[in-house]
Amino acid sequence: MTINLEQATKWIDLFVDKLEENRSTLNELDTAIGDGDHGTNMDRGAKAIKEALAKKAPADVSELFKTVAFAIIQKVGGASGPLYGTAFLDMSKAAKEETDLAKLISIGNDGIKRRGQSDVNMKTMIDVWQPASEALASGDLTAEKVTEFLNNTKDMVATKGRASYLEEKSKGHLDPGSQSSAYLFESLLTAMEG
Amino acid sequence: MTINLEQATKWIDLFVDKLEENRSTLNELDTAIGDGDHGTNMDRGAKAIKEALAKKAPADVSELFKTVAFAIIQKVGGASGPLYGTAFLDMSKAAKEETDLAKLISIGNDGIKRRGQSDVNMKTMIDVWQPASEALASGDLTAEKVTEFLNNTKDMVATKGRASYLEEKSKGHLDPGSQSSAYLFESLLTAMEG
Amino acid sequence: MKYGIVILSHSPKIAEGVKDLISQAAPSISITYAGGTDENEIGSSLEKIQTACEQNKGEEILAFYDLGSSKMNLEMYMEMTDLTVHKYDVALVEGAYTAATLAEIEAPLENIETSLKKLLIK
Amino acid sequence: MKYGIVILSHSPKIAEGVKDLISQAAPSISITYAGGTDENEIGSSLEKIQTACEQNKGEEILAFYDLGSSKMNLEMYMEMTDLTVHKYDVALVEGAYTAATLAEIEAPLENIETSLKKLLIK
Ligand SMILES: Nc1ncnc2c1ncn2[C@@H]1O[C@H](COP(=O)(O)OP(=O)(O)O)[C@@H](O)[C@H]1O
Ligand SMILES: Nc1ncnc2c1ncn2[C@@H]1O[C@H](COP(=O)(O)OP(=O)(O)O)[C@@H](O)[C@H]1O
Ligand SMILES: [Mg+2]
Ligand SMILES: [Mg+2]
Ligand SMILES: [Mg+2]
Ligand SMILES: [Mg+2]
Repeated sequence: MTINLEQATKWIDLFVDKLEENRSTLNELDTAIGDGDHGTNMDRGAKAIKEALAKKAPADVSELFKTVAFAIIQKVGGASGPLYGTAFLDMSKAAKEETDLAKLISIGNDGIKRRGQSDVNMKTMIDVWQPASEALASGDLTAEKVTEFLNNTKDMVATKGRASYLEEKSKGHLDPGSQSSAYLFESLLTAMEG
Repeated sequence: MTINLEQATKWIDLFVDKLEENRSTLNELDTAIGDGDHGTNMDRGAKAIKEALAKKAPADVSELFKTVAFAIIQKVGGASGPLYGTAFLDMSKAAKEETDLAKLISIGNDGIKRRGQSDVNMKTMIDVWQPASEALASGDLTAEKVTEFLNNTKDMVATKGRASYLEEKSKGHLDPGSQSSAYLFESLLTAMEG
Repeated sequence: MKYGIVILSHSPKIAEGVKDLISQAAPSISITYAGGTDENEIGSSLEKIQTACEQNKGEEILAFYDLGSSKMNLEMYMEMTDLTVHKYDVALVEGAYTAATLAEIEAPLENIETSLKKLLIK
Repeated sequence: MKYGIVILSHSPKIAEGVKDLISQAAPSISITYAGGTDENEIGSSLEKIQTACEQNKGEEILAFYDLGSSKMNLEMYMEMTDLTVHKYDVALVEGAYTAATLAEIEAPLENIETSLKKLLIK
């Protein structure tokens, strides 16, 4: 499955809306096992993306991703800034040649892993990105699966990010970055549907 | 040799004068291997001692040492504060029963070692206090010896205090706290002479 | 509250900044600080340490410091006070953050200290 | 000047305070800092990191940070810049103090790094 500018634009628009709507949910999740700002951070990013896209409509998918990356990098202010930022920057570079959605997401996932020096099972957004990327590759990503990936983070013990300071006690809570990533993939599914 | 209130008062007066006179010398020594404030710190202590003694004349040696200790502890602001402060506080406690000068100095020296978790050969004031205390015990402390103890710190490698960050490079400089301690013992010798 | 946190730094700004930083992860923990000399210059002040410990609302205090003279003043204070003060020879910012995070979820002292052991550098 | 020092902290006050503290021991070293978000809240800012590195007068930069996201932003910057930036996974305050003290006496990088190894905690 390939992604075009229209789909990608819709994807980002939906994601931005979800971030704005769920600001307090994300903050609450981050209060339990972090510093309580993931919603505020992503909301700041969302507003910056909107503003940047309103200023200049991107000519192609690569440019769109670059605009998203820069807005996030500049405005988010938390760990999720360089993480989502690197994902979109790497996807932007790849999108110059590549249009396959699963490949692009996989490249974004690799970017997060590089930036965060992290991998699956560390109770981070990787635990949504990586299985979502794999499901996209095999053509069977669904909203239910995204929710499942997200819910899997609940029983994990964090070994990266702020939640890792809590060690065993990080169990029993959803990872906030996985929740925002779930919004990202839910938005993607909706955008690709039609 | 015992010390009485008159001698002890003279000792402290002379020490305070020397600290005020040599403020910039001490700062310069501390600039080479520390943060450049040992003169300023001790000068602040000196002024606080003067003020406290002017406010209330101590009734005995123990009270005098306590006044000195509190002034130093409250006003010095650097490592030398708790170090000299502990020395004088411990000497104050001991002076309630003890009048032997060598014993008192030895108790002060132990106080510095406890507070600084330090010992001889670490390029600290201990390298003046300890040999001075020993020489007092054997009755042969002289101004020349004090200078010798001080000069011995020059070739030492610091393993305590800020100078220890310089490791090998701390060699070739006098230890500032040993210089102020040299003033202390020179003042003591003068006070005990007459 | 079982544990309160006291931050000691030679710099008033560092002390206050550490409080700001760790408060985010531990909004319900009592965090007090002593930064700089009485004149708010770089240095340390026994009086400020005393005030910070006395004003802290924790039943026991977990204390973090930057350099040697803060440590010595803290130890001097510990010899003088009846309060229970635990002193940690760990990285100031990182140690205080770790302890605050764990104290916030009411982790037992044993767990807090196990985590702090990895940050021992002094 | 061979080495300059850059301090990255989530807190603007910590960043500035570390500069104050280490400047005393290293008055001739260029020390710049990036503290907090663009709005000076707790967080980190790639733009501030960039400015701090660009304004630093050292030929090479020794960089110190507090928590994960400062590190990630720093690494992101390192991928983008032509400047030589050395990043140290050590205690922020104590590491920066150690490096500043040694840089002040023009110690070679090898010596500075040997001393910093003892402060590795990240
Ligand atoms: N090293 C890492 N690798 C991957 N993801 C990470 C890493 N560190 C943090 N995260 C993700 O970032 C989220 C937190 O983001 P946010 O709250 O905005 O940043 P901060 O922790 O700086 O306040 C976490 O829930 C987690 O999903
Ligand atoms: N652990 C220690 N034990 C004994 N003496 C010490 C110790 N640390 C520092 N000193 C002494 O203190 C002196 C420095 O005092 P000062 O400059 O006033 O304090 P600071 O180092 O906090 O600026 C050193 O020259 C040394 O003699
Ligand atoms: Mg957060
Ligand atoms: Mg944050
Ligand atoms: Mg000094
Ligand atoms: Mg000092």
